[in-house]
Amino acid sequence: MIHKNTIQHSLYAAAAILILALTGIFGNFATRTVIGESITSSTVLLVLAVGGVGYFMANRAEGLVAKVANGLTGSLIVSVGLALLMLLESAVDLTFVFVYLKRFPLGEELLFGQELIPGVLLFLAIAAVMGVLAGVLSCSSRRIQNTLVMSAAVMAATGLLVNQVNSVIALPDALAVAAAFIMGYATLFIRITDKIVYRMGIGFLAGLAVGFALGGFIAWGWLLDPNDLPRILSLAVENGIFFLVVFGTLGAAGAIFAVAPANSHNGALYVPLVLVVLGLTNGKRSMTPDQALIVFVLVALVTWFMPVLSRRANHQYEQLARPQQRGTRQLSSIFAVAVLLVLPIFAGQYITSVLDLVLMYIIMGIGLNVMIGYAGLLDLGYVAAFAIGAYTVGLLMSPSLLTCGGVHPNDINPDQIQQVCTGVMTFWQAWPFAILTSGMVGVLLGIPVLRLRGDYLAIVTLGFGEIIRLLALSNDLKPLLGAAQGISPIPTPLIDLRSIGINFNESLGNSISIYYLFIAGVMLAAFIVARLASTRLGRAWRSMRADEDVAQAMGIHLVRTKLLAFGISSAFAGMGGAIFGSWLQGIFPNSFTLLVSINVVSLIIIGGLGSIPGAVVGSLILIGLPEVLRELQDYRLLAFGALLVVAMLLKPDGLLPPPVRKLSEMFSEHRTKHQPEVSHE
Amino acid sequence: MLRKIVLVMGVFAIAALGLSLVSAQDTMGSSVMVSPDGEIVIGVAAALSGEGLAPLGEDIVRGAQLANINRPTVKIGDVEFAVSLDPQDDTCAAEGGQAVANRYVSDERVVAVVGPMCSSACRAAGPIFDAAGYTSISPSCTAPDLTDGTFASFNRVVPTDAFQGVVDAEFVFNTLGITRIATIHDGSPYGEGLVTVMAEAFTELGGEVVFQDAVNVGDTDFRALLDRVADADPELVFFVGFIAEGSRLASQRFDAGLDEVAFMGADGIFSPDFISTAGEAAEGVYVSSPTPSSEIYDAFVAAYVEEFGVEEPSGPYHANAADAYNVILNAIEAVGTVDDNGDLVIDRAALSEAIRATTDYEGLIGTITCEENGECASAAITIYQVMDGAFVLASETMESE
Amino acid sequence: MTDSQSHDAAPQPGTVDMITTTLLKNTLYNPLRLAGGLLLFLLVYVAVTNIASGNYTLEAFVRQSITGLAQGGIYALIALGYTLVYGILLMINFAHGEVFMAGAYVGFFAINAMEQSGMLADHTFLALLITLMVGVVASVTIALLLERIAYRPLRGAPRLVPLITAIGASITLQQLFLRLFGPDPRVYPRVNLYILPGIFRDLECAEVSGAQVCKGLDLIDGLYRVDVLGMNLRIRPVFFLVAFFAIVLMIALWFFVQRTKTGKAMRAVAEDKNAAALMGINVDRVIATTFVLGAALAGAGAVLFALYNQQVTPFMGFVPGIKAFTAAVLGGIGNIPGAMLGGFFLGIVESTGPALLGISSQLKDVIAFGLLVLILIFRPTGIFGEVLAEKKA
Amino acid sequence: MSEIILEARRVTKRFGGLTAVGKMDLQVPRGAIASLIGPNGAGKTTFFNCVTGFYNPEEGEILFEGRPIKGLRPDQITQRGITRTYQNIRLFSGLTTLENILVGMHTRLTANPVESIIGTPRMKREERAALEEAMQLVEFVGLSGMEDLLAENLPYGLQRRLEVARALASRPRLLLLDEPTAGMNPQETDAMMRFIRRLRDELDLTIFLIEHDMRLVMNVSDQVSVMDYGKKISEGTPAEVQRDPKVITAYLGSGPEDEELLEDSEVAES
Repeated sequence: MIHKNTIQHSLYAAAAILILALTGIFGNFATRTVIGESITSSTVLLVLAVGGVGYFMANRAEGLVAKVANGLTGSLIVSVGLALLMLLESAVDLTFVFVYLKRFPLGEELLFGQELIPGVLLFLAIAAVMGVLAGVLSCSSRRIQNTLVMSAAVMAATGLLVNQVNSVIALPDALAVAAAFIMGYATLFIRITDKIVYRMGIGFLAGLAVGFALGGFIAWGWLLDPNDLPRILSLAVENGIFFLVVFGTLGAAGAIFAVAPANSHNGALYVPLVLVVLGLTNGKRSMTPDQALIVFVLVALVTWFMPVLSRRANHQYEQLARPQQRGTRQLSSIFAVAVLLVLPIFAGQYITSVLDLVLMYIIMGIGLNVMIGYAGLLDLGYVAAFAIGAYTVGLLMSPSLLTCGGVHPNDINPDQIQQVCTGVMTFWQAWPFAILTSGMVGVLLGIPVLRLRGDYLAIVTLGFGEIIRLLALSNDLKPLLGAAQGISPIPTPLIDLRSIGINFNESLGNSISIYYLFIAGVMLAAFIVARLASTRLGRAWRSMRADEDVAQAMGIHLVRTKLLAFGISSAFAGMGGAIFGSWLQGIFPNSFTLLVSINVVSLIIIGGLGSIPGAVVGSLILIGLPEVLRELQDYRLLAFGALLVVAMLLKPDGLLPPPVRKLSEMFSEHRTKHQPEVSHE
Repeated sequence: MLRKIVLVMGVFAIAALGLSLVSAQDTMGSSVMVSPDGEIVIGVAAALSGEGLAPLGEDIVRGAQLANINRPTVKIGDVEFAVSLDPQDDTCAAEGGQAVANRYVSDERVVAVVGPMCSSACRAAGPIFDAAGYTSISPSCTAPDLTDGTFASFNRVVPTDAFQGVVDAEFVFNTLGITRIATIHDGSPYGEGLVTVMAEAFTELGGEVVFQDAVNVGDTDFRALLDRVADADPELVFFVGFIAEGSRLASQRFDAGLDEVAFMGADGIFSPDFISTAGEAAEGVYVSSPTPSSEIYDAFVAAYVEEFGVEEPSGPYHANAADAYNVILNAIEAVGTVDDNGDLVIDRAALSEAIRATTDYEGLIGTITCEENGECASAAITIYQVMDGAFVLASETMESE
Repeated sequence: MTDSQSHDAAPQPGTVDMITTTLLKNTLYNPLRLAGGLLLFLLVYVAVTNIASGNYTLEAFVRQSITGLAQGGIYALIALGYTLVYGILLMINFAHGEVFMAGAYVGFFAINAMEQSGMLADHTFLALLITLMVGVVASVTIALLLERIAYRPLRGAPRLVPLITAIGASITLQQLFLRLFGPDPRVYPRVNLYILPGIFRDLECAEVSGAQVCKGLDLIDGLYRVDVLGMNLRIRPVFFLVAFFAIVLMIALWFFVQRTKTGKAMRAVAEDKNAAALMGINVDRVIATTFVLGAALAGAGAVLFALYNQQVTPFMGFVPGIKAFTAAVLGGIGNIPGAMLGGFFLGIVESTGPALLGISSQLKDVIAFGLLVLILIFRPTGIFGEVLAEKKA
Repeated sequence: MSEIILEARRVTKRFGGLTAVGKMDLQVPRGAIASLIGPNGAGKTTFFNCVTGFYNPEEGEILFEGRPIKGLRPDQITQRGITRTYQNIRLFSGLTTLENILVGMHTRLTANPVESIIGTPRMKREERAALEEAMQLVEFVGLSGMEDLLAENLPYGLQRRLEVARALASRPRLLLLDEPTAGMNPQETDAMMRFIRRLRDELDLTIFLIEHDMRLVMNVSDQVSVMDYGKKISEGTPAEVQRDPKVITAYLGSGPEDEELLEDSEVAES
């Protein structure tokens, strides 16, 4: 009845959990409440450990009884392990070895305030119940399981993040936005036409209706105090037209996504859900039980109906004519871009600064993809080019040996700095130099390692990364690079359009405004790399990665092709580094450690080598997640390492491997589209 | 193609319009409101991870926590408002300082910040706090140029390196009567900065710096470097950095034959961890630190030991952190008003001014009087020497002028 | 068989001549090599001027070389593990530095317990041996777990995938040890192990109840001033012990791989896993053995390292791990004597380089990596790494 | 016969002390199907490698269309008009059928990276034309319907055809085929035989091939050269060669024991 591996695997799991328990993880998270006052992070952890193992074990058996038995076995083995540890802890002083147990004794958390023996028994009983529940849960249909697990997970995650993600959107705003979107979505039942433009129009009208209604209610004072409106709804009072346009657009978006391919449809549907959840928890330091319940129910509803809706949307999409399909795809990506553009206004400085970091790593990921994903050259010293970009901008934008005609700025009378340091550039002048310098240094570093392959290349590039950092840090180059003090301050980029007659003079001085620079950088990088990858040079890179000798025999100039990969890839790192430097308003050599290179390599491999969406996803997971999960404190890096291992074990090709290029389809599509035009010419 | 361009342009136009409208409206809250059942939140930014750094950061957080325990409320008139802390990890690096600052300024409830811990983090956090109208008091950012007027939000209750370096140089030259020294730093902005000041001051006094070099953080074998030091034949080795490298240097110097040469460090290694790690090699090592020796300070340490169940504070900045906390609370009491609803209103600009107007506050580190540029540490540098496994006074506390 | 036809060819130049001319030709006509050669020449020139001007003495060189020897021995011991695993799996076991760290950490708890119980003082040699064994066992356990969990399931995956799991495993292990045992360094006790009182008659002498008793050479903690050839040296016997240990283990390993049945199986697996499996070799077992061997060397090295450096931290493995990998590549990865030589070379260059060139010690890694690049320009597969690397690259 | 397209003069290639190809003389007339046969380890593939620039022979001269090509890099030689296939199929894994062929056109395309990024009309025209031609090649070699399959997922026989298509994509004037029928059954071999003839006749190519299948060699070749121990031992029409006693000894007489070693090292080096 009990699966043959259950006991063995439960023992493995128990061992892993015990090791984690020895790090004091349960006590460490005990003070962080997730829901109300009683459910803390460590409760969640316990449920994950005991119930999760039970669920996992139950899933491999068939039939209720067997599932319950397996679940019970799994949960009990884990909990007995923990119980034994508690007994051991009370008998022997383990704190010399396991220092964190001193501060966070295991028993304090897991005994539920009872004495040792009754507490352990209670603990085991609870574990048994969890095991049985896990068995029962795994007996239900897939859909129920998905819904329950997803809802519980989102609920817990919300509870954890409530304190981090704050003041994003007020509840009335969130509800209004969701309503407009859903109204637009609901227009899919009006079957007048398949033409995407008309669909959009209908959706726009639906959204407009919502806007009108809301505006009316507000104007008559039925809904909210007109003097104390949240950000979006206050537009109704301040700028009615714009308010209506916003709501109409939301409705149009709803109409488009109602017939979009499954992936974008699902993604779009989660947006209003997330907004409402954020609205619910807005301004709270922790989540109350009622809020938790609402979140649970909302997520459950969406998850439950998602498969049906998504199937219908996909079906509708497939029914469309080719040009209409393309239109839908383009429109949905345009809406996505629009969301990206307004995101920082709501997300606030902190989330935006996390996004900035993510975007920076996306730029670098896309760049490094050229090296590793396309050309197959393993580069572990990508940080070198990043640092060069940052330093170039730093040197060119502030008084330095370079910009002051070889005189050290400290030797110049502060009043005369302006006259002497005539070389000081604006960001927009220095940026191209930074990109160019990084690219050129990339080529230069590439030359000596042209003949190296595989891991020899890896260690040499790693060495280059370290060399650049150490040179920047060294006292010997202090007059130029500032040694440990780095270069600061560096001015922020300034957009001054007054010279061309537009009254716009904005300094990109904070995380929100620099976000747009990063977005532009990502788009530029993605555009360039996508173009290159799908044409002659990209094919040359990829063939070189597959088989260098044959690629050469097919007429590919290896030296030129490799150096181009080095140069282009480094240029992107330089581009990111340049923005980084002026974002931080200073450059410190200690920013350029090996960990940067490792992060970039990891994120593109986790995302899927050679895939631009992969770089985005990889960066969100590896850079964004740990940054937001500051709640994990010191466990962040541990989780990061474990994530790398687990992700690779489960998905060796990455989360979003690049799709196979269907060139013949593109070709035939193109032919049908352009045939008449050609004859016309 | 044209249609595509028009569409894209349209979306951008809408987004831009929305942006300008919404952002125009989105002015930073210039004051904080706290309801009677709410809390005044004070951020504490310090390094909570990293080899050799975490103990120092933890020490800062504990200092603030203890101060919070001693003084858990702010009293405005006869209304009391609770104060809570929000500790965050600034990783002792510019990126960390930036992230933490962004974190605090996007949380309107945070009234002021104790920290960040390291000068690079302070430098990165400065512009962000400035823009948001926040104010911060660092217990440990010692880089001299932080108070050169660049940052309106930056204050500190710790003597600058410019002072510590001079005191160290004077101690070595005058008190110890040493004329030849070698300096080593750990490549951190703090280490490099303090060493530079100290070396300059020492040369001015008439001493000679016979050897200057640096170590890489994370390296384990410094014997070759120490061998070069020995060849230069100094009378004292002056190291600025943190515990890990400091204790390795202190231990390995004997292998290089520097037995007779004195070893001196700064506040980065002023921690019992240094003594326990370096063991016998720590004996006789001089350490300069902003930590004073006074009765109220000793009482504070006793409470600290009691509260956190440790043998000794894990770093030198607990007192500075506690003072920073109290200076902030004093300022809140000075400028906070209770409005008709019974809510506490704190005007950020007024708070910032009130902090810089602090005069003659008797803190743990001495009498605190803030200057226009945010320099609040009237405090003093004390030089200790390790004797029989403990820090003992090696000189009178030197007050700044 | 072709000799008979070569009578009409130009007369063959002498071998030595040929080598020098090809070398010259190869260098002069290759701009890269020319640049590399010039740089190398510049380095030598700077070094020579430094020596000539008296800034750098032979005495300093010898002193620094001795510490470099110990550091190099540690690098060599770790590098052997890298090389073994690379030779067989063609993967960079990035977590090998953490395997090293684990040995030192667990060894600490053993030696600490023995110090508490007084065993360290009473039976020093035995206690050290036990510590060494414990360290080795810990490293081996970690390495086996690594292989089983993180590497074996990915054996058929693209080569970058195990590299990422290795990086992940490295971070995980480092952080796990940090969370388990705390961030504060653990400090090995100072150990006095006296040997050969007969030979070293005038060392460590003390009056014991009126009689002069000499304990001999203190192998671990001893520090002696010695005058050799007019040079005033400070000698720590432990440095030589480490170097000696590394050489002995390397030779043992070499014999193991060359002579024993398991060693032959290892070489067979390195050549071709599938063919080896067809020949009845248990590939999994052979690979596990490889990990065990590499980890054992690292564990032994770690305990030695900790005995003379005292401090053990969760981060101690990372930098030596990278250096050791550099050493392995320098020597020609996959090559056992190469790893050894690379380790010693790197250790000595690191400790003598900065002073020799008169630059900051911060730049010692720059010298190390710079030399790596220079050497790879002339020998793209490392010093000894021809056969295997060309075939696998 | 007509003009000589490929000429090797006293080509010698040594590996250490081993002479893999020794003073090889050979001429391939334009428009011919020439075969190079010989026992395993005779140095045939090494000779191919010398012609295509993988190896730089120590001595001798190789002329293509009267111009020396010895010492050129493989890509330069491809540019001159020689391409090849491989004994153990070496397609670009991870690339589709069409992409493999497009890589073959690399030398004939001219768009530089900047043009690619900007997407100039010229570059787009060029890419479109290349794709069109690739589709035609796909059709020519009989891979229709498999354009978007990854090369490594094609069946074995079709992989060989794709390899030929990739080689043809550079519009070579001389095509070197290294054991085009290795691992094929008789039906497939026959198809390949017809295919090779078609290549010559329809595309106006010169074909130079290494082959072990005597039936194929004797059927399609205009000229057969026989190698043994790195040297040419016989040459002529299929009928002449079949009668040459040296050839018979080479094939029947047992070679020295290091024969296999030689073959191994060839595989390893290539």
